[in-house]
Amino acid sequence: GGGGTIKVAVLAPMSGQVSTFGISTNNGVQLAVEEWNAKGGINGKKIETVVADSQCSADPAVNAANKVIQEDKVKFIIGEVCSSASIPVSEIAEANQVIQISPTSTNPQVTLNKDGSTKKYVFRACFIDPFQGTVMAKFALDKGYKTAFIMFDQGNDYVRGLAEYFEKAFTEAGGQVVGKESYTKTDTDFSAILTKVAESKAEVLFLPDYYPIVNLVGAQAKEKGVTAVMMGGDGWDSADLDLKAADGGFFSNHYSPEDPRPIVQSWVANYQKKYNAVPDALATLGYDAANLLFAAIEKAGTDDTTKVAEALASLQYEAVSGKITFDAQHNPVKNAVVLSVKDGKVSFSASVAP
Amino acid sequence: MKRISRTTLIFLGSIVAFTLVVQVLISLNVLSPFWNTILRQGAVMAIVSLGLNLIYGFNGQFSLGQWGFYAIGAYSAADITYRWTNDANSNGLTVLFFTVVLVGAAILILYRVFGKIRGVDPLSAFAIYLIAAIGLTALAVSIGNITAPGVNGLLKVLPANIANTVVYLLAVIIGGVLAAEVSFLFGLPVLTLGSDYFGIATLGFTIIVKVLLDNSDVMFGFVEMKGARGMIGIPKLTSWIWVMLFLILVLVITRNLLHSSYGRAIISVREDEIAAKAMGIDIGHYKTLTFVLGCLFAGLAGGLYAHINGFLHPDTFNFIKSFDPMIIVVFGGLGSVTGTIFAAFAWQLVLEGILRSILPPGFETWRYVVYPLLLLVMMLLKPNGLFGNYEIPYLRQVLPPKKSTEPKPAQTAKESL
Amino acid sequence: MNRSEPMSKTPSLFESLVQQRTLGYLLLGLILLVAIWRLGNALLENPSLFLQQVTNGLQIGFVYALIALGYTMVYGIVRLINFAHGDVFMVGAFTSFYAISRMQLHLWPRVLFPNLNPFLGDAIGTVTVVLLSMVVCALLAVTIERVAYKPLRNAPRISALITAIGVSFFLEYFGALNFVYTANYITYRRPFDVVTWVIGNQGVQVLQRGQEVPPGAIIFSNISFIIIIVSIILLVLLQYFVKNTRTGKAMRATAYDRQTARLMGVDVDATISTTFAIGAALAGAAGVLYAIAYPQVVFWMGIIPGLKAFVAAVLGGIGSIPGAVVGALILGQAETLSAAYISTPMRDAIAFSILIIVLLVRPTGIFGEAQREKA
Amino acid sequence: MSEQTSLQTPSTKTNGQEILRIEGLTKLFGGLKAVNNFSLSLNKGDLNGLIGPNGAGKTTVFNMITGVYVPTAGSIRFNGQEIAGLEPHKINQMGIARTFQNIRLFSNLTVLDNVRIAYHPHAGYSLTDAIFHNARYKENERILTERAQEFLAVFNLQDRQDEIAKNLPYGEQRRLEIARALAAEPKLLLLDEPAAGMNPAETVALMDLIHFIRERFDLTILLIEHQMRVVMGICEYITVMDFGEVIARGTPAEIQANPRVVEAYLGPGSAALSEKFRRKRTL
Amino acid sequence: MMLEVKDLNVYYGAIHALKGVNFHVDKGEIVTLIGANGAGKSTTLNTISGLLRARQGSIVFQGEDITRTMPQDIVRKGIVQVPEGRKIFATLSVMENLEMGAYLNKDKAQIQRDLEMVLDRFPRLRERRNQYGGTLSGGEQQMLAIARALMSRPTLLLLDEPSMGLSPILVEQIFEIIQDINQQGTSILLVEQNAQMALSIADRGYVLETGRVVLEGPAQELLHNPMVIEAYLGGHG
Ligand SMILES: Nc1ncnc2c1ncn2[C@@H]1O[C@H](COP(=O)(O)OP(=O)(O)OP(=O)(O)O)[C@@H](O)[C@H]1O
Ligand SMILES: Nc1ncnc2c1ncn2[C@@H]1O[C@H](COP(=O)(O)OP(=O)(O)OP(=O)(O)O)[C@@H](O)[C@H]1O
Ligand SMILES: CC(C)C[C@H](N)C(=O)O
Ligand SMILES: [Mg+2]
Ligand SMILES: [Mg+2]
Repeated sequence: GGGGTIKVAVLAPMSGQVSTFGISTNNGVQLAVEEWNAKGGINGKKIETVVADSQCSADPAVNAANKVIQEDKVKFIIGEVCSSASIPVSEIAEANQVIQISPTSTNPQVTLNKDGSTKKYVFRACFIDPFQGTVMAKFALDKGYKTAFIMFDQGNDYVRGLAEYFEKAFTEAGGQVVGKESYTKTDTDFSAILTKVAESKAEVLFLPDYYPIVNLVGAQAKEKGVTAVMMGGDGWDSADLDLKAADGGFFSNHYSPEDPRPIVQSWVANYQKKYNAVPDALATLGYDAANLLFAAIEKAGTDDTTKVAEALASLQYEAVSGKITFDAQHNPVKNAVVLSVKDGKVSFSASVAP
Repeated sequence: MKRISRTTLIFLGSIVAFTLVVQVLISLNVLSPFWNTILRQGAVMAIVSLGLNLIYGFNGQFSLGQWGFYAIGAYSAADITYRWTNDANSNGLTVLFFTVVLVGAAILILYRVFGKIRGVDPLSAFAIYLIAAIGLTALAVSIGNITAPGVNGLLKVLPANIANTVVYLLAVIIGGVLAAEVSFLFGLPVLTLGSDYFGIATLGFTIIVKVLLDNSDVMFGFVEMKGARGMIGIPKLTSWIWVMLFLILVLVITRNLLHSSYGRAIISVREDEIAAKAMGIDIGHYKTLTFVLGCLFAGLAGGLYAHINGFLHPDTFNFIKSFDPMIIVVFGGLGSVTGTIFAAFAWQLVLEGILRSILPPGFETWRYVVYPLLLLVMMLLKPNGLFGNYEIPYLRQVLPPKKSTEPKPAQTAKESL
Repeated sequence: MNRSEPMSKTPSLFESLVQQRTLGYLLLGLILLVAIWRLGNALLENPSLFLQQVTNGLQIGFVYALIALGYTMVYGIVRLINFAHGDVFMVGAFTSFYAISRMQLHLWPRVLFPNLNPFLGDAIGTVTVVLLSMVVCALLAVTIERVAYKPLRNAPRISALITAIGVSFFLEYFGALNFVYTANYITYRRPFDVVTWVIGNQGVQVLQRGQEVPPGAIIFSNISFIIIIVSIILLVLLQYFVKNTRTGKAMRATAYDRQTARLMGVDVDATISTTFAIGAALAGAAGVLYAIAYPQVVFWMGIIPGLKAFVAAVLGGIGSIPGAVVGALILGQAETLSAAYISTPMRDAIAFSILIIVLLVRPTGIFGEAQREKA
Repeated sequence: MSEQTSLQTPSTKTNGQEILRIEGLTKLFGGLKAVNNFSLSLNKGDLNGLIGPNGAGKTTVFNMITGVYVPTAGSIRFNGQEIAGLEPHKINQMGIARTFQNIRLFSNLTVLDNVRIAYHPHAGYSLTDAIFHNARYKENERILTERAQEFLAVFNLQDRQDEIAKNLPYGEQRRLEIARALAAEPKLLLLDEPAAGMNPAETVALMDLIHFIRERFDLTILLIEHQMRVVMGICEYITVMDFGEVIARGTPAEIQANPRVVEAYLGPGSAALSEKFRRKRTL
Repeated sequence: MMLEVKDLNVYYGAIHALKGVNFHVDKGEIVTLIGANGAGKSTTLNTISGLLRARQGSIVFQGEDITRTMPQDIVRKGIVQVPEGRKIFATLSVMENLEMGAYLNKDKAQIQRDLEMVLDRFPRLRERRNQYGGTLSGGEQQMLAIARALMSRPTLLLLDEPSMGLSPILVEQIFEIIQDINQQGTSILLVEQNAQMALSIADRGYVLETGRVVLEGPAQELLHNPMVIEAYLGGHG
């Protein structure tokens, strides 16, 4: 070691549909970078970041990944945020032996090869959707809801996967899925589907999409006479979630800022000082992912990606979102929380262990 | 007596030289993979746009369907090579091969038969073609699946990279032919529509193809295409040399066709349909011919494109992008082959290359602010495109010398006229 | 269509089959039959649900109608498919977004006349916002027309089309810049609260929060009501304008032959600008109504409604005003019903298949006039 | 109905072989009977005229003969074969060519290409030959071009072959249109107001030209014209239409003397065209 | 003097179509411009009516310079053109075409009277009043074109080849109508290929050749001018 820099790429949706995801994630990463650089960098090397706007979708993410690898000669990628972008990026990372650690991509496919084996160079800092889906299914049943209607975007790996896992867990635990409808990401008029939801008299409307769709659907649902409780996943977590439209809903998430653990509270305080906002899960996991990566590089003592990958796989790390160890599929084993939206506020509702 | 003319030699010589020089630069890593990709995509764009220039520039049919056929070529070729490289299975190849052959044969035979009947209604003919095509496709699927293991074995005998190349080339060609056959079926009834309506129907086609691709996994069982999530894992086999070979092939075909009586017939349809009909030109036939040929080019280009990035996404085939070849053709000059090729490369280099690399990060959006302004200025300054209808000598129709020997007086009418 | 065949040898069955249109119509008829069967079943199974879906379709259909009119009018007069029209619609939505969220313009009646009936106050406030958007869009469209299209009046038609595509890109991506309205999805604040009425056997009553809709009842919101009423008023005004005013006649004359219209004393440039302005104003109104109904705005939001409206205009016969409305209503139903009873992800494919089928049967759209050209 | 004069043309040509026979031809546009029960017969080598007031249906008859319109009823036999309802290109290939009332050239193409396009059905090589530019292509392309140049020479346009058609002066455009029609190697030529827009000098030259091509190419010609100088000057036999129906047939002399024709078409002034114009008559 | 055209130069891009044309029309006159195809007759009329812009020269109408006036204002001042090739609004009915002629007139009652007047003059148009303009025959369209121009109550009527493609009887009738219109006080500038007819009803005439006036004089004189006879009257037949 000694001297030089370590270049790390951040692939995140800095603009477009889910820009708060990218901005929060990047904020988290930058805070971690500052802290490490303040400490003198990793093994004496300063960290430098390249931020690319990969827009939460496959095409730009692939372009961005190719660009940072080919042009910027980056060996470490933090990102993408969204599973549907992380999956194609992971192919490129794996083929180029570049380490990719996604902060929040929860779809199982991200770290898996087609044959089910684990991608050597790909990791994530979050739990996965089979867990998240089960959490929400149990939560719904615990609240006494027996019937659910599922709406999902079949073109989004995350949404589609989470819907599937929820359905499986919900029906296995005795619930009944009374309707399932898919839509596409550019849809704005959901009246036809919502009319069906109202007609189905489902108690839960499970909508595991990102916040813009939740805002739209929520605003139209009332108008169409939907009385079901809306539920979803970590895609809801955004400062731009329309609290009026999502009122009465619940969603699973990676952490709650109300968590009294000191590591959480000091993180929230630090973040607030710098960015003047309460960190959401994306910022937190961006921070965690960066820390995981840097710790592994430090542990490996080199920026050789094969070594770093090995170091990561065996790393134990106390992160803000929980204590992290990777399982065989490079997925951390962590708790989930359920948050509720009520009267213009998002608040902690429950915590669920795997 | 095979004598190749001087202009042909100069032209082919320089294009081959260009190809080789670029190849050397690539091999020496002077041209980074980034620019290599842009050049290859430029060549692909040139092929798509040449096809469109035939259809729109020379035959006058305002088609926005080029992108849909491009998508068909891309996905079908990708499916063949994907199955071969990922699953070591050639059933994609065999099924599509037999589909293309059987449907193609049926189209040719039926076309002959219909040609003999007076006053065939295009819509009714379409119904018959469609039934035949569906039946034969079903047949091809079973033949293909039966023969696949045999073909697998055959291909395994070859060294891996040769087998891959063979499958790749067949895939590209089959993709092209498939696009051409679909364009025949679609074009048959739709080409009877008036110009703008034809444009709109073809735009509809592009959108329908995109929606079908969005649903390819859920509705149609092509799990490997992954629908709206994007197809990954396609082998990246399209090299600079391959695209250029295809481009040269397409170019020579276009040029030779245009410089023949058939080419003039095609152009006469653009000029005045009623007059063309009255001069004995079967305008329906030439519209179909041109449309199918143009779409064949689009399909070939699609197959080439699929193997550049190894990644296909239905959003690439979004209708908004279907204007790109139209913009290129107009930008280069309608009815100028030279212009189209130049414009395709220039467009790709500027929009994807230069604008991307000169804009600082965070300013990506500016690309699409600058680009339309360039387009606007360009259209205001040169409404007929960069090249108008100029052609370089090889592509220009070299007229035979005027027979300006003094006209035989007995055969000429009054001089006063 | 079918060619009469006086005095030729009797054709074989196959020959006469392909000479007639019947076989083709049979194919199309089959498709239609499947659709009717499907919808008929749905209607019989649950009539109120079906009716509810029809009202959903009506709402979006009227929005499309307002946009479609701009396409149809502009196409009629300058033969230009004005691809930037959808983006003008977007600007309309954004204008109202700023007016409502930033300037609270919709509250002016309440502020100035605190004693005013709140319902009336909201109505006047909303209308003000709609009018503002209409004016902004009209000005924008006239500017676009003057800068980008007018210089190309005598250039090949395709040049203007390419320019239109350029203008469309520009409006979108300029809007996407961070100092304009960013590339983000922005939640839109409705200028009034949603009120939903239940229309059932107990008459009409307001639906309370959390209350279930009684079976067999239909619900109807103030949003649908406003969209439908505003659209119908604007459509009637427009139809009157084009048919009965001098400017309307000047538009039709200019549409056919600009030079000759000039010889009649028509100010062609002004007429064309007026046409653009009216079309854009309608799109602006549509933009506001659309944003109220689907409360989110983003820079590319005009693309898809623009495309749909364009399809509607063609479906109805581009150039025809009643055609645009009928086409839009058909498209609205096609979309909603296919989302409701066939498949949501496939609905665009279905809408476009309908378009192509209609064109095959009526090559110039439902109300389109065949080209009258003599050989 | 009109007094159906005998259908048979008392042809001045001797062989008297019938080339075109139209019977009961009718065309409806919506409710309008543009052509009603029209009949006509042409013998090989005839040079006949079709005249009648504006809107009588003359152009419509041409459009039906050439397949641009499908007749509502009636039969058109060309060399004994029924052609009513055939596609225009097939009719052209059978040997009927025409010019248009408003010139319809391929206006952005060269003069030579205009003629070569009309020659296309006789190109003599296949699409494959074209794509490979093989020997057969080269040979036939040369022949085709030479033929086209010959046609141009006949019309004294050989020096204009590289010019873009729309840049030609009006008179030359009219001639080019006839040259193009002839390149299809027709047996029957239909001319729709060939002298329209020509001045008297040009008109006279045109009349000579029509005579000349009839002999040279062994043509049968039917022409529509409003300039009596032309019609009376070169047509051997004339059919007069009004309101879609035949109102008279006969030689130019007979037609000029026919009161019905004078009333409907020629007008009382026709007898002395240059006579001082009389004022004040109501329409 | 009603209309005076001085040193008119008009270009189409690089093509110099009018090269210093001079002529005038007096009140109540019929003046004819004759000349071969492409001589520049239509160009002259289109420049007067404002459709084309002169690069040099001036056009003065009733003492007012209208060289740079917009077409609609020229119509308002009373110059109305019947364009070459009729230019009927094909997608408008016969009645609507006529109403377009009265576009600048806002007096409904007067429009109604004018309508009756022109329909009386052209009974054929009355028969076809609801037919689309585009489906009329050539002669019917010519009548409609003149009728439409009359609807705007011109003081100076510009006629571009009104006899083109018309049957002999119609040619006669059209020329009668022209004379008639003239007698009711409208000055007329008539462009014709049919020099014979044109000169026989005109007061004065000008001969245009390749963008220049090469000959002018009283109509009767021109009718007997050997050069005119040779070139434009078919060597007298
Ligand atoms: N496509 C059409 N649709 C409707 N009516 C038509 C059409 N074509 C022609 N007509 C009508 O048919 C009648 C005959 O027209 P046609 O053009 O044959 O006349 P014509 O004898 O050639 O007259 P002209 O000498 O003026 O050219 C006219 O009344 C015309 O209005
Ligand atoms: N739009 C145009 N673009 C270029 N050149 C033109 C245009 N219109 C006319 N010209 C040219 O201008 C000259 C005068 O044309 P113009 O139409 O005035 O002739 P004209 O005397 O009316 O002839 P005609 O008897 O054929 O109507 C011709 O050489 C013509 O080719
Ligand atoms: C930010 C998160 C909502 C991303 C989501 N978990 C995904 O996998 O796509
Ligand atoms: Mg005619
Ligand atoms: Mg003229």
